[in-house]
Amino acid sequence: MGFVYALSAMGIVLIYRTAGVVNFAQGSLVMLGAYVATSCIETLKLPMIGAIIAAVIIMAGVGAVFQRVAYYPLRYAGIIPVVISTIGVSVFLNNGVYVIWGTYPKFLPPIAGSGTITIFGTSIPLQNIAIALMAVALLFFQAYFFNKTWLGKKMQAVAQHQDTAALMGIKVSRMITFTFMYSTALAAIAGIFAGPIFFVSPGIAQILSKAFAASVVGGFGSVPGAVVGGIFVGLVETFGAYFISSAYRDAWAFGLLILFLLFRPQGIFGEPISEKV
Amino acid sequence: MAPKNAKTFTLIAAGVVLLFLPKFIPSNYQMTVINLGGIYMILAAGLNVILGFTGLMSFTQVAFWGIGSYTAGLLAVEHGFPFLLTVPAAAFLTAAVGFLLGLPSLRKLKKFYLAVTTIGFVHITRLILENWTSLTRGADGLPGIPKPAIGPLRFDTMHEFYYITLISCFLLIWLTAVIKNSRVGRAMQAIREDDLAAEVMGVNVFKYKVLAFTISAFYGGLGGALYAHLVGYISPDIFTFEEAVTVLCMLMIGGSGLIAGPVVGATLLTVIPEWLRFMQEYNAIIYGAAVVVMAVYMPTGLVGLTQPYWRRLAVLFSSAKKNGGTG
Amino acid sequence: GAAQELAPAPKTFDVGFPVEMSGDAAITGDLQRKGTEMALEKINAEGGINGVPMRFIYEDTKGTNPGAISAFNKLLFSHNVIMSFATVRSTMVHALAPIIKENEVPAIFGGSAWSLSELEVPWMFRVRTDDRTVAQIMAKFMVEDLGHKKIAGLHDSDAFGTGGFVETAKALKEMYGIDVLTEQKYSTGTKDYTAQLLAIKNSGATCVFAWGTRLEDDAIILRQKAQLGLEVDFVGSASYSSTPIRDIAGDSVNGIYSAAGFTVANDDPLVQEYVKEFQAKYGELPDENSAWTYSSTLMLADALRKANVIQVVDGKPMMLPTKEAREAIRQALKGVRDFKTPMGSYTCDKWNNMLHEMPIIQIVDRKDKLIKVVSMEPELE
Amino acid sequence: MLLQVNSIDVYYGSVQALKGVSLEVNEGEITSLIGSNGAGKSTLLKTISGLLKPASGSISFMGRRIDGLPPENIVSLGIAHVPEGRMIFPAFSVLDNLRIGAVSRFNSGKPKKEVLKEIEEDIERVFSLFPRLKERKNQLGWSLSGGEQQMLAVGRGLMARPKLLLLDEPSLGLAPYLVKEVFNIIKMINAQGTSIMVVEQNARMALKASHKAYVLETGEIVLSGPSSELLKSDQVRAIYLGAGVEQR
Amino acid sequence: MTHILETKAITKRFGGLVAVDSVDLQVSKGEIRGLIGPNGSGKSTLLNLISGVYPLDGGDIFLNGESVSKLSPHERAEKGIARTFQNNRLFPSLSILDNIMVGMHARTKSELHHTLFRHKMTKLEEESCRKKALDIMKFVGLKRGADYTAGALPHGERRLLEIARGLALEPQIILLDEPATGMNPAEKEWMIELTRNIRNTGITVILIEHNMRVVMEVCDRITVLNFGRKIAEGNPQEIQTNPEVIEAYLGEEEPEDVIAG
Ligand SMILES: Nc1ncnc2c1ncn2[C@@H]1O[C@H](COP(=O)(O)OP(=O)(O)OP(=O)(O)O)[C@@H](O)[C@H]1O
Ligand SMILES: Nc1ncnc2c1ncn2[C@@H]1O[C@H](COP(=O)(O)OP(=O)(O)OP(=O)(O)O)[C@@H](O)[C@H]1O
Ligand SMILES: [Mg+2]
Ligand SMILES: [Mg+2]
Repeated sequence: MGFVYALSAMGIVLIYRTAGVVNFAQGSLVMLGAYVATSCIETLKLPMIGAIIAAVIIMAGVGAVFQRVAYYPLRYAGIIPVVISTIGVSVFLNNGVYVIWGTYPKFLPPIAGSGTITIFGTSIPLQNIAIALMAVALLFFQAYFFNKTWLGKKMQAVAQHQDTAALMGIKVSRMITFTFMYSTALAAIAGIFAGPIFFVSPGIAQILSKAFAASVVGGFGSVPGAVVGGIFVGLVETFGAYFISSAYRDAWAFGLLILFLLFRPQGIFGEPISEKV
Repeated sequence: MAPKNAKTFTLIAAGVVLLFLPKFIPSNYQMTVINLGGIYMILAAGLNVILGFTGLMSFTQVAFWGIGSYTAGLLAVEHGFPFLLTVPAAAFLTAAVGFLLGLPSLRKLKKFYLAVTTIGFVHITRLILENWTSLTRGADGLPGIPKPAIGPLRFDTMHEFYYITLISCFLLIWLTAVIKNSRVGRAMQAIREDDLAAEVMGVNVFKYKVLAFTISAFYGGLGGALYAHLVGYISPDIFTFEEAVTVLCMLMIGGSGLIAGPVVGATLLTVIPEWLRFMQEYNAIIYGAAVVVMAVYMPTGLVGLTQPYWRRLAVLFSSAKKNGGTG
Repeated sequence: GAAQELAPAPKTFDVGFPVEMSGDAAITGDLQRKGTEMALEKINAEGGINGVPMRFIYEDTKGTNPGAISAFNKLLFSHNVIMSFATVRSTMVHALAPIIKENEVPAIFGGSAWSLSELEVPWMFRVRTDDRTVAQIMAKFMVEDLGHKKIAGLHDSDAFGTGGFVETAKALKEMYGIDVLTEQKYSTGTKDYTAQLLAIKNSGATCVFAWGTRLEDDAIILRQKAQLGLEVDFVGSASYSSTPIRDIAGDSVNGIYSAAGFTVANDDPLVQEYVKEFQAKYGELPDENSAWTYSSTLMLADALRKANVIQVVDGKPMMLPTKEAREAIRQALKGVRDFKTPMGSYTCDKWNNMLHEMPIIQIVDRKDKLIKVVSMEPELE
Repeated sequence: MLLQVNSIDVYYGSVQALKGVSLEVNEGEITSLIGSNGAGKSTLLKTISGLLKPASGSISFMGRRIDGLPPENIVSLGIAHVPEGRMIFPAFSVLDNLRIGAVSRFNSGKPKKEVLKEIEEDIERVFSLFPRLKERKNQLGWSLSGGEQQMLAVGRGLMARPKLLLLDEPSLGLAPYLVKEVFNIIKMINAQGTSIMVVEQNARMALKASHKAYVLETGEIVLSGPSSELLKSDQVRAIYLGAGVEQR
Repeated sequence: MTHILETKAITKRFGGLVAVDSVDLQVSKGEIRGLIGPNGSGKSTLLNLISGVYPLDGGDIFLNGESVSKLSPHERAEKGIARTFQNNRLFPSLSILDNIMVGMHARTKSELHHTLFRHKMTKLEEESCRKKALDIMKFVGLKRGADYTAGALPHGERRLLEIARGLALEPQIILLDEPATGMNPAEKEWMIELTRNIRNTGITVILIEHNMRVVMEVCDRITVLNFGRKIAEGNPQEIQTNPEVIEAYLGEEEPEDVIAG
């Protein structure tokens, strides 16, 4: 569970790092990713791997459109109008899926099958292990991508200052498109993993607030932070629900988040908050 | 002089129309929508103080709404408090909660960290309302909250309740205008624009952040109390994150930081979905699209459009700069 | 009434229905509308209400109480419906109750919280079995039929789930002196039930009863129960027997029991006929969501005919004035006795509950297997 | 003729910032642009580099029309712009700020390896010009002092190895010895073949360093000519060189 | 003689970097003190320490003999320390008037309850603030309408507005961080005059500036920093001829060019 939050949080962090956008539609994109994957399997009858690749590609396309419609016109407008427009997109998507996919939830088979393995006496679904591996793999990929590749640097430059990035010869609109494509592709991956656990329905979009919580615990803007934060939130809610009271499940996660932030306001990996004067 | 007279005239005309509005609106349904819209307007006005004036992204408005409506509802149902007591009691109690929440979180948390904390507060409040059964009666909700009565005056119908909504909205919106143009309001706006510069100019940033938070809680609590008496039944499942997002959209689409912003935004986002009802299952989709379109074409909010060009530019410029801030 | 002033009847007899069309409960709303629409076809093929076709006007509740209130108000005051349905969500029905009471409109609702009966609004009629009754049936089934003594409860912490749990626990205690071993709650939309299920496992219970609101939640619970290897008898509330749960919960749905409001496995000819028609029309199996609206719409049409709300005078359909019509409908609904539908035969008891038989099923091979049908003994006035 | 600006008009909304401005930059020369605050100097540079679009008129670079092209394409053609206000990437280290200044060079068609090698060499060159930056090379942009940011902005401009370098007030906020140093650098890279157009408040130094100069006032070119002549012109002396200095 | 501002061995570190290294400073009342030094020598950081923006890593700061080291920035402002920033930090979407009136915050008292209950004080305060603000605008030479939005001002006027906002605090001492950068000669001339006028109203000034003409003309005493350390202090003539300063900061040849700028 924690890793699903982590994957969703990674998308949020990514788009914040590279476009300065706090994306309230990320939960809905995860949901859409799951729907698309389901269709690839059910309608197009693709094999699992093919379906995943197709879904990721389709979602990247969705990201390009999303960017064009809801972000690009607002790229100079500051953070809040963009937040509102992503909220609009999420309302649109959460209800729009009914039109295409009907109101029944769908079932997406787990990519790692429904088997379990037993480690130290507890049985763990293979799917959960696959999610964890995926999250860690993506983590390393992103670390490499942002710190070592020119494309990663260019994307970050655009996030920090678009006009100046253009003056460096960076194709700003192309970078923004890449960024959104990448983060919606991440959403698709999160959706593919979340689908079997959550079932494919607009309910998936609700992981948004947990993903936010995860990204903040980890230190907003930090990719490893998103992963660690996701695991943290997942663990806290499971343990809180088990040992204290299951009814307050969400409260444990958020309560501890708040407590945590009071002692470490910048999250785990966040830079201490300060600014140059 | 002429334009000023014209403005006064429009205001008076609008006042007269608002005063006699129930006469023109026979339908109980439309009156209900107007009353609910009024309550949203109060919530959005409260958010305007914390987000619009002080620049702190907060989702707590809906939690305050819940706390206020439960306070008023429980006082009225269990202790038989009259309307004139339940509403202030709810507003002040909620303000106190806001104050207590603000103390720890506003001292340290910045920007998005604060926003997520407030999202957490919304979830926690809802869970408490739902699970603290001995106090709130839990998920069953609280039925039988009486309609308002002030002495011999009774406000049983939607048309009668309208006057309570009208007066509350008027007073509370007017109050935001008074705050905005006062020393305190200037301090808040300075914090929004640049909290460090405000601090070195002698503004006790922390104090005014907490104050703004408390005021917005007061608004939320008051709106909640009115809601409880309007609907007569409250339950925890109303006060969700989605509603918090709705209030945020109302303010932003109306124009944050502007006095008329909540008025326009709440009106619009209450009317549009009702108006879209004929689209049946497509209404929410179109509503979502409408929100995107409004954000894209009116990034400074609808009311913002009436501002002179250069002022709008300056507003955009300032928010863009914040966005660009430190990495 | 001899000297009632009749007015020409409208072209259609409109009944309001505030229903979820958007938001995450849209799925049940959709099924409910399928039920009403199918009933309408039947009713109107038979000449509607004394010659006037019946029609439903739907307004979206958006899944929220304020949304339901404005939807209901719109039906009453913009569409001027004589009467209305009033949703399956108990908290929403609660929110609508003051309006129903104030405006004296007959309203048929599906919300099952017992607290709604305690409001004693004479205009409200419940057409699904109330939680208290279902709870008693469940308790009896678990103890007497399945023979369990170690029982745990799992429920949504919303009004429906909590109410159901409390009533079941009470019934177990009062009827058999059994204490529930552990109470596990969750809020609607939770995705991970490991903690709750583990707690149940560790409590040593041999049987769990579950009150859930949302289909997806139920399905996740069943899947995770299977994954954790929690092998206990599982008795679920009605949503555990809905059609889509079989697709999304897969094989983990097998073996559970459910106190369903309706089952396709019932060999009652009325049920079988309904199942066939529904399948022909929508290409899927019906479940309780559509069955209750279908059944109560038929029941309503019958009551409307009997109430003489619309009468044919000189070959022209004429209608009672609103106030009288509403009173007549109320009386007619109160007088429903033994009206046969796929949900069983409706009889209105003194609490305005339209009692009907209740099947208990087990799911085998993703299909319903009827275990037994429990009949009620309504307390009449 | 390297750059030719042909009677351009530029607006901010409804405010006209440039009115029929024409000027030329010759290959291999330093051209300076002086004028009071708000005259439109920065606007002119921004228009050349494509951040603003002229409402009318044309701009050509090496005989090719560039007005209307997006800034990233103009950079690839060989124009680098060191903008006013430094515009350091705050979350990048000094090194990354310098590297990102060179991204346009990957479009030059040279093999990537070679470009990478050149970039590392150029970073060393910038460090030797501004040793201070070397000391701070892993520090993040936002935390640099004002002057350090200015040095970084100039250094980053050099990293593009442009044919034409547009410098907007490069000496702003620099210590006196560095002001001189910056002008030495300007002369030096010019000597190595880069043409330069520099906007300066420090008119005396700018005129001394440049071959040709233009004076811009309220959006119009009011004076132009060889720098040495302008330096002697009474009009220029009175307004831009500060009369007070002469009396001391 | 008591000093209005005194720092004793104040120190600030950023990670391994000592940005301000044990600096002692004594500023007399009514003085214009210049603060110069190479880029990155810690001048702005010193101002940030005095105004409380950064916490001290060591040492102590006294205002009129009283330690202010533990006070928060707004409390120091109340005590009479005003400042401007090296990069403009105005309140961009507020009007010129409101910007200046925020500066008066510490000198006024109307809280929310006064405003709501229409306390007489509030009205009087607002009136007098408005008048004072207009006076200050005139004093610093801002000629625009008071309702003009600060964010739309050109560079030079922004710098003036920032000074106006600082003066609105009625400070005992004002810290100016490179107020004349990016100004043309005429504006620099006015800056010199304005600085003197400020001093003439009894306010002590600390001025960071790279433009030697401004510094030499206006400062009574000058302090020179290098690598966070104080390397020299004295009157303009002494500083101009101090070999260490020339080496670290002014450079050898053609001083007149630099000075002229
Ligand atoms: N973004 C903008 N919106 C509106 N007007 C602007 C904008 N930027 C500049 N201006 C106006 O355009 C004119 C020219 O500005 P520009 O920045 O080009 O002047 P400049 O000569 O570079 O001055 P400085 O020496 O202060 O840098 C000024 O009157 C300025 O107020
Ligand atoms: N927040 C910070 N984190 C890390 N290093 C910092 C920070 N602030 C300043 N520095 C470093 O401290 C040193 C002093 O900076 P400061 O801004 O005080 O210099 P300055 O003397 O004002 O220079 P300038 O004349 O260029 O403005 C610089 O080397 C700078 O890089
Ligand atoms: Mg300029
Ligand atoms: Mg500095």
